[in-house]
Amino acid sequence: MMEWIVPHIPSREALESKMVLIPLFPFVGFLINGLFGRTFSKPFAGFVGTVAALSSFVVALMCVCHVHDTELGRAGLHVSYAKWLVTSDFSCSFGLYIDKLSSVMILVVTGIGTLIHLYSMGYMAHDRSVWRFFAYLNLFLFMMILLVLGDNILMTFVGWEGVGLCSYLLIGFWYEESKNAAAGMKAFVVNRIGDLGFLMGIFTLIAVFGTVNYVTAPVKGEGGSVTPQTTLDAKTKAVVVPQNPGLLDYTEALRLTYIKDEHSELPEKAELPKFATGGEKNTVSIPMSIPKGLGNSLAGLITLTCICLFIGATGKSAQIPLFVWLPDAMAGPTPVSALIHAATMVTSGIYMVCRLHSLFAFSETALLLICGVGAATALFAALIGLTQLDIKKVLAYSTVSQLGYMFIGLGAGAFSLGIFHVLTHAFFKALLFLGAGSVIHAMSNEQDMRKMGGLKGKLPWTFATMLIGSLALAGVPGTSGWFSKDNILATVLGRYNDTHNNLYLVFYIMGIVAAFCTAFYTFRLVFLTFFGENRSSEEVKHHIHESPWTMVLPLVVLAFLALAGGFLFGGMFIEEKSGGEAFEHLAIRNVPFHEEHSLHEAHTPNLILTGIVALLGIGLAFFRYGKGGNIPDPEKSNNLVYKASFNKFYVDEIYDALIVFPFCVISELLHWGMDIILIDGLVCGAAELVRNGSSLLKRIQTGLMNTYAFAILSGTVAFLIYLLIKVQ
Amino acid sequence: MGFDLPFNVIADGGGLMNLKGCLILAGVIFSIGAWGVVARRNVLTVLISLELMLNAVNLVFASFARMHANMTQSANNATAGENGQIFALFIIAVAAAEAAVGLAILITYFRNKETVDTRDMKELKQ
Amino acid sequence: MSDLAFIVAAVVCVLSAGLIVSRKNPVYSVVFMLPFFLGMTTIFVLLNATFLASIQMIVYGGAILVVFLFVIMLINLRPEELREDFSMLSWFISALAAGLLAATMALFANRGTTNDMEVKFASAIATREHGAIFGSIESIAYPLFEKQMIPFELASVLIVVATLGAVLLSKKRV
Amino acid sequence: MLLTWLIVLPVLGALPMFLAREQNARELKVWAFVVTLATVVASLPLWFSFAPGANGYAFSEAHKWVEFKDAAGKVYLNIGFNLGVDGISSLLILLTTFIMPIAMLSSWNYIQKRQKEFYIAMLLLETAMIGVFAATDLFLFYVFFEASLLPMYIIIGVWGGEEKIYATTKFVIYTAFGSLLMFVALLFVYFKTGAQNFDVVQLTAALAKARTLPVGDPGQLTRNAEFWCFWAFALAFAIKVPLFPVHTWLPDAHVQSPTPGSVVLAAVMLKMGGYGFLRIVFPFFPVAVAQYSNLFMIICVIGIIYGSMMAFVQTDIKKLVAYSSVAHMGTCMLGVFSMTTTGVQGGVYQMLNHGISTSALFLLIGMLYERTHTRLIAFYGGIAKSVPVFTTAFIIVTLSSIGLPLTNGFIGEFTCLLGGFLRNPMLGLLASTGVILGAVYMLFAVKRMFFGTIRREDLKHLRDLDGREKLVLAPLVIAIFAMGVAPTAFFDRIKPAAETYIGYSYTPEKEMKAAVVEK
Repeated sequence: MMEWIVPHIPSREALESKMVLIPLFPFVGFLINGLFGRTFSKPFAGFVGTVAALSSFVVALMCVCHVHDTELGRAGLHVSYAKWLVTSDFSCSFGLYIDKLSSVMILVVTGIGTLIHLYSMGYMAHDRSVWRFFAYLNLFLFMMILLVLGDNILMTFVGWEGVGLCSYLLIGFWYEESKNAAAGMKAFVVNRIGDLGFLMGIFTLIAVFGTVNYVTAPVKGEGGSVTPQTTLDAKTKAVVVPQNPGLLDYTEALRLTYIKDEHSELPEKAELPKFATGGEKNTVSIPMSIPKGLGNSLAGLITLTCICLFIGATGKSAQIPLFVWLPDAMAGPTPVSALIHAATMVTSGIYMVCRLHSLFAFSETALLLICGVGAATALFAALIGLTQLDIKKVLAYSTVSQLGYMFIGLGAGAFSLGIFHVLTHAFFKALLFLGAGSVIHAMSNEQDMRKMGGLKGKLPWTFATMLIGSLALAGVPGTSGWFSKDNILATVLGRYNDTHNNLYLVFYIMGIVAAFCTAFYTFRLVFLTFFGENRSSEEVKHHIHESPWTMVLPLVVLAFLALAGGFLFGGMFIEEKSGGEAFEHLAIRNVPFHEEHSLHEAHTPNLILTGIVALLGIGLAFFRYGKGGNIPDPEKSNNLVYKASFNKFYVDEIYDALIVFPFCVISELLHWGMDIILIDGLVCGAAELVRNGSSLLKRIQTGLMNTYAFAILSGTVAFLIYLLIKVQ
Repeated sequence: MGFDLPFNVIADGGGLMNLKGCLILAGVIFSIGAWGVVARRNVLTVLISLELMLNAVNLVFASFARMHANMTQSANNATAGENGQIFALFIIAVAAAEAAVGLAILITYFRNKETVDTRDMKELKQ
Repeated sequence: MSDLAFIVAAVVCVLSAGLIVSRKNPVYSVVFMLPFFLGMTTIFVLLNATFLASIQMIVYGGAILVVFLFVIMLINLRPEELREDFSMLSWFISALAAGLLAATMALFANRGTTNDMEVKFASAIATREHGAIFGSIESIAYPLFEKQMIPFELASVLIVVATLGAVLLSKKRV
Repeated sequence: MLLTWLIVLPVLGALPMFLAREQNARELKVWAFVVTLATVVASLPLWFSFAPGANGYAFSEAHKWVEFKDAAGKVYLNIGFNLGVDGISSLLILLTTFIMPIAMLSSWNYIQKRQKEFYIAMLLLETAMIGVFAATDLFLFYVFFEASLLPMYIIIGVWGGEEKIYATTKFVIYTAFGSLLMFVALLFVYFKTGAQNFDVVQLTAALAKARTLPVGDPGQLTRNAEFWCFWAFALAFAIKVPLFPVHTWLPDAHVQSPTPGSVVLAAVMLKMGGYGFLRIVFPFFPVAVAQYSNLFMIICVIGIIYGSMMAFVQTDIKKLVAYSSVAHMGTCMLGVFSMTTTGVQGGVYQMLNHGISTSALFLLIGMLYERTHTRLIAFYGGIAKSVPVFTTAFIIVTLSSIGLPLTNGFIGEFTCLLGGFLRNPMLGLLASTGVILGAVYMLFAVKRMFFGTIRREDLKHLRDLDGREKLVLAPLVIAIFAMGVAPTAFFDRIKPAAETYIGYSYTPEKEMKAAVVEK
């Protein structure tokens, strides 16, 4: 398929040795810029960063081509380097693993990453410390690559926290404004709350499966090493797992053993079978070294694990209740918003769920929860997005909302569609952010849409590309966004048809309403920004100009992808049958439907509905804002709902009042009450007691010789009297 | 020096002049001396009281020496009955030394502080 | 006869001891030391410790008493300079303690002296070798210079040291 | 003889300094630094040629030291100068020798008065600290344990801040209170069991035997006695760690101490507590440990959350770091008390991490203090602009402190919490909230100190790190990353020792078996 992009694909062995370059290029770029960047000229620093990203992209592309187009590559490219952490409960090494799933992500990360590096060269050209910016960006790429390519969940966690760090650094890039630093800190802390869930998930995984590796270690073979697969022996019908199985090996083995039809369930611990292995260890069983207090039902434990991991995902992917950091994260430079807070980092939650999708597939409860949280987030964020005035805030809430859609997809069991929406969303949302950046750049850093307007003539390229992006975001049929979103909603409806669980219907309706809102606020943005009169000050007006080519080129490329992405890649992700068979191109197995026709029956009504709401939303936006002059002013509005939406439904304030404020007060109280008064009071009180007691005793020391003589005398007398009584 | 009594003083008597009497007398004198040490604030008097106490002890030694008077130093008995008296002699020697040194300290102290009252001797307390 | 002598001597001793302790002016105390020592000497004689008695008289009456007198003259305390010494409470309490001490010691003496001891105390005295009498110079000299040679020498060293110390201490600073 | 030399070397180095004059301060500094470097070199075999013998100790040596015999010629007190290291103590000695030259270098300008005495005290301190970790004789351990107090007492009391006397008195009385109780229990254990000497391994065996004796036997170690002894030892070590309710000496001591003092205190002296738990309490009193380990885990969890909350409200950056120490040591001890191999491995690793990252924080704060003479967080603000290198270093160390992956902090924290989780999931979850709270207080402080606009004119011209200061920090920063990327070597080293100490843990079956064997 991709021969035309990369004419010559190196051999598997060569690729294995080159794979390390994917993370290494950005890392070296980070080191160069970080250590010596201070002495570089601004363009050169940008050049170093961009070249690092591009080189990484090229190597990644070669690997991906290999994985997709060759027979050997189907099992993925897997290289294990040095041991990292070896304990008695688990062990893991530094390993990179490209399979079909991660290949999608790695291309998004490095590809869009490269484009945004290029864009940043223009956008950040006048900044004081360009080198620092590019160092951070490269570090981010490095961490993101680790997250995506790590061959064990701990490596994923490394990347996970690493991108959180970069996000922190980049949000607070202009640290001289305290607000930005605060936003960065908020992002980090909220992410950490999610990470706590992730950590707990990892702990349970270790307790249940005794491993953190996704797959077993590669084995050297002809023409390169191969990762052994879990298979069903055709003759004996026995499940054969590789030695030292990874998580995915275990889940596959469990699926092959127990999930024979759609009514099967996982067994209790007592019935756990032993799986045959190919090597000298004949059988292997899931260790289940479960600590007391977690129960010992495998299904229950897996649900618990999934929920913990999903809590991690809500942090990073900005879902209810942890989405509050993402809008604030817009304090960072716009390319950062595009790369980290739209295209890549925030989707890592979805990636993580997909990575372990075979585990999540076992737990209906967890999937339902994911679906529900996704739907709620999609709707909630869309409602907030309706009234925002800051161009980046609108996009930020739309990102939260779109991430919600992805989780709806995952929760509906359509993992492939979740990833598909990640891909298309990366195209159009990066495009929109970069376009917004271009607008902001042109407007001398003005972000308030009330002061924009009428820019379509002055910024033709920006306008055209952003329009395409908006169409995709609004889900106009034919655009990439439509392909993914429509299919996700169809799956939810299909799920309802299949299970007759009313919750799915509720989620579906929420999704449709959110889709309507999305279309409305997207075009509200377009109309307010590009149509009507220009409402900026004269000085700003004077400076308005189209951006340089470094900024326009990425816009054009992304616009093309946003428009045509659905046609180009849709086949890889969209499910034709309802059987949940593994996608050849993605190595993902969606949760199968009970009834073959459930999904089919959902497609047509859903297609009509989504098309209608998208057009309705755009139409309403046109009627309200399309003619210009109708400038929103929330301060003057008396509509309570409108006000609540503009103020983000006071979520931040509620969190402040419920969590932050009590935490501060309790800490302060404990500091004074417990530490200083109680504990130190006791300690110092004891000391005081001794001191006061001895100052009483001190009186005895008169310094008068006679007193001492008297003491001796009375002592003697007492002793004698004692003797007198004692010795009869 | 000294003169030797050619007769046994006690043997003919009995009555009050016995060991118990001597010991009680010694106790009373010792107590009076101790009283002086404790109650008096004048260092001179205190030193004199000390001499009283030492004398009381001497009396005890002499009494017991009298009790052991029949003990003779010989080849199979190394201890002599006079040992009590000898010890009393040593005590007298020590008392003399003590009085000398004590009084010398007193003089030095008086020269520096113009007082011999124990109520003024509180340097160590500060 | 010895009883009478003993009672007289004991009464003199106790009375003068009480006066020594209770006189405000140390000069009187020193003066009352003389009858005290005389009483003591008498008792020593009655106990057949004739040599001890003579030493008592010479050292105490001749040396120590005089030294005390010298010191009193040296520091030249006038009676009017002497501060009131009799705090009733401390006087009383210390008298009580001293009385208790005397009582307990008397009780001990009473309990400790057996009839056997009294007999030994009153028995006739064996004559020493070389024909010496108990308590005489000879009878003391033999054990003193044979068995107690080293303590004796040490005592002399002590006295030398004390002398030197006294001289050094009381020497006026140049 | 290696360990003896290691112990003696700093003292030998200090001897000529007694004769030197205060005016030659510069030469003295260089000499003291050279001595500590020599100690580092001398300690290298602990890493490279570490080969434990049959009893698990490497570099064992035994010398007669104190021996009292009674009239019958029977030895009734036998204190040996017995040394040896296992996987845990060798690492802690290496940490000590590694930190000392850094501490020396950091005091270059900080210490201005009585320099000669200061460096002598530091060298004596090093001897005592190495001795604590090298001793295999319980009495010797106690001697060094106490001996390390004195130089620290002087260091805080003479070169400390405004309330140094209060702080140092509190520190010494607090710690001495615990260790005196320990001394009583130590003698009790020795005489009760009738052990031949104070060797830890032999005492352990003797105690195990005493436990199985029948009721009424005079040599029997009753449960009651064991629990009392356990509490005596545990209190001494808990104060040293310090665990939650007995931690209040730490903030005062740290704040008042001069930078090198804080560094050594945080890096090494706190570790003595955790080390004591592992080395002495676990083998000696397994029954009590089995009974109370849950309680101690709860205490650790409280310590983590409580320490973090305290750190959050501090206005003094040094106090903040001191309270963060309470939280970190809570994590570390959680791993130890989880009694799982992973947990103990992680606990020991976390000790090393804490030694590195917290001392780096103290060093950085000390450098800032040298420039501005204040530790109040509110005083600063926006100084990232004037001191970028310093800021970078501070953030790196902060990240290590809050356990970001690829720094050492993550490995330790992760394994400790995993150990805690595997033992008790609920406590593991609660303890893991420390991950969030750590980020909250550290980043909040970073934000207030480094970000925002500079309000004060003098902060605009703050001097950035000079060469010496970079030299001080470089090894620590390198260690932070090296230990985050390659923990395996350490974990392999710790594992046998950790398994030994866990192996002592009590189970009813084990005791029955032992009783049968005894019969």
